[in-house]
Amino acid sequence: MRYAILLMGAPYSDQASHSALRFARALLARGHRLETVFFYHDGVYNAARLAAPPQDEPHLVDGWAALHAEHGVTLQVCIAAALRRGLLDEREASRHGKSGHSVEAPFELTGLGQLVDVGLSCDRLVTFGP
Amino acid sequence: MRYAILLMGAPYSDQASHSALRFARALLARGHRLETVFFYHDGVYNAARLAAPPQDEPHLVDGWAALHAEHGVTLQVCIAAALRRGLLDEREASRHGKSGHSVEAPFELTGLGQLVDVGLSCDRLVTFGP
Amino acid sequence: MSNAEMPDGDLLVILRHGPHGTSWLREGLDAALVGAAFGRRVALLFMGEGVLALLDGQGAGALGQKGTSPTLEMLEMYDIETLYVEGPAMARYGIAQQDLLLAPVALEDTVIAELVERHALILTF
Amino acid sequence: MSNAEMPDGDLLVILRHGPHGTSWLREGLDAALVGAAFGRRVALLFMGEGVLALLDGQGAGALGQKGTSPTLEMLEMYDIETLYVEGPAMARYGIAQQDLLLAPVALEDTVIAELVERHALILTF
Amino acid sequence: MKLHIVNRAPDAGRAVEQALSAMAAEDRLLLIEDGVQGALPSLVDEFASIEGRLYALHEDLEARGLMNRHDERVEVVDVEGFVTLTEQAERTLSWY
Amino acid sequence: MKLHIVNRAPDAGRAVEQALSAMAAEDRLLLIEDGVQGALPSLVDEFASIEGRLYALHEDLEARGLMNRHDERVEVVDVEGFVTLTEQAERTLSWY
Repeated sequence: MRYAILLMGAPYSDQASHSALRFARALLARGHRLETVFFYHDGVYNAARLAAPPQDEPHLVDGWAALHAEHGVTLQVCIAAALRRGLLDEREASRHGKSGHSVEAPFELTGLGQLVDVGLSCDRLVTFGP
Repeated sequence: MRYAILLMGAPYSDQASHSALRFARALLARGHRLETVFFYHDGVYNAARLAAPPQDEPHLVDGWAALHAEHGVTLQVCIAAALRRGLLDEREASRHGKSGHSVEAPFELTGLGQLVDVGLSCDRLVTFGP
Repeated sequence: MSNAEMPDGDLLVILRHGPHGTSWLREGLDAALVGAAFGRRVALLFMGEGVLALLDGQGAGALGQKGTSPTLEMLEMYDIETLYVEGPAMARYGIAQQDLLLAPVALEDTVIAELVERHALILTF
Repeated sequence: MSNAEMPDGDLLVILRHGPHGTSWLREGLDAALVGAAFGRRVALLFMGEGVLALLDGQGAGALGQKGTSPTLEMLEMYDIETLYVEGPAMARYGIAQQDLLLAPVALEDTVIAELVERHALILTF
Repeated sequence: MKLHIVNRAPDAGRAVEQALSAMAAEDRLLLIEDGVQGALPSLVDEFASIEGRLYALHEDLEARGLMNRHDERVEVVDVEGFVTLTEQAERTLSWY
Repeated sequence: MKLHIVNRAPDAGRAVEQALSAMAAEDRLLLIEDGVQGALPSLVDEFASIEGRLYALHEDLEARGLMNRHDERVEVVDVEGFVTLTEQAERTLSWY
């Protein structure tokens, strides 16, 4: 089956990101395809490239990137939710006249329309709220 | 009187940051002194230097910086809560081998001990939770 | 309301938060507007605390934060005209139909399950 | 428990969340440990859902997230020995004293206000 | 006297119950943000035990269209009044 | 058949009530994260109307020390079982 995940919780603040990542691993192990993880609301904070959690805690940002590298899962971040919260890739940073960036590949900033599309085109959308 | 504020809500996700900033302005207008705003839990996201909210919405990061510039309020961000969440100043970024930074002056990364100190030394500590 | 009166649709957005206190209501409405702009048939259900989103007389926040009332007024322009509100929640908050913006259809709990059944995608905010 | 038995202290940390689901419990405990490390007299009150923090037999999260049990075991080392738990919350969750780590004193609602009164700084998590 | 501040909606958790259980006889309670929903006549009975010591923030009532819908037993204060309440209280506690 | 997922503690809001009110006769409910607190015998009566269709996630019970304290009317599934539940349901709804 083709799955998508909607994640709306901040990493390290509540368990949603852990649950979503574990669920993603389990559905892939079961032979399903995970098309997209869509990050919305505080879920966009999962794309913070500078995250530096203690070494004895899971590194969630890297966890998502590994999912992309190993299984081609697209990591789509709602651009409107991200800009407000200070999560900009190089293109948006330059467009807003700021130096530096806080989001990088494989995370991609994208419109909310992608969420509706992916939700309607995949067989299953599973939401992890905060 | 000498006040301190503890802020634990993310900007743009809930009203806590708006409430805290408005309360800060009101107590200063009344002639009190605001020593410190301490950012903990998701409140640390208020220090995200790249925040780019829509132009018709209040810019909270700039709002805090203005409070510092006009009234000398120190803006202290819990370092442990911030590192996990990808909020690093230049020093921490270099210490963690990362290029770029997401926090800058007047926000300062500091230990949680400061919260207890300021809470016990000021006349009033007012907490704004998410 | 009987089954026959409830149209099938693509997207049902369930709004469970009031205005101003959190960004849930705004972000849920944004999802609905985007869905409609992309040509999907969208319905809204205001549930629990979400019924307060419909109260007339709302304003901007004290620091000038935009509220969600202006967005509600845009729903019709986006062809989002299928609006439901949870009846028991109206009673809980002491709100009557004449207190509400727009003209949502009040539903009992038992009908909400049917409404959910009739949409391909449900997003809860 | 009478007034005379409750010592005055510098910092009362009120913990109202269970383990694992959110970071509130860990962040509240961190504040308590830091206060104690700086020489403050610290007391903890486990309130509401927070009583679940004290349950024995907890483990790590499924992705290897650290729980808070190891932190609780460090409290004594930091000289945090004044532990209270909300009695009515224990009843609500069906928890008895023998289910609990450490040995917190169970308080009734009416005594919580007195406890609050006797501390210079109160932080709620 | 202490000031308790509740910013959560009555239906969003146990903040109100916990605040009430920690209040001493002379303490005051201020509703802000979504907490002002508690000032609605249909919900205000929850605060019967602290009548005369219940406040709600004007700006937050107004933004939500609740300014003329709140129960008359709730004293409405603006943000300056909020500051005054914190001056008068030795300490504040926030329940969220 | 739909799968409803609740991750909030019973005392953290109205997620449980809202999920129950949106459930059709054959729908299932899975408790995850702090939602598994609802599997405690003292709280499980809230779910009486869906007996036989109530699940809780093993990993989340275990991390909280609830694995041998949950009510026997709750069916415990691990994360693979969670995936299976989503396969069997046409759609999932999350209440948080």
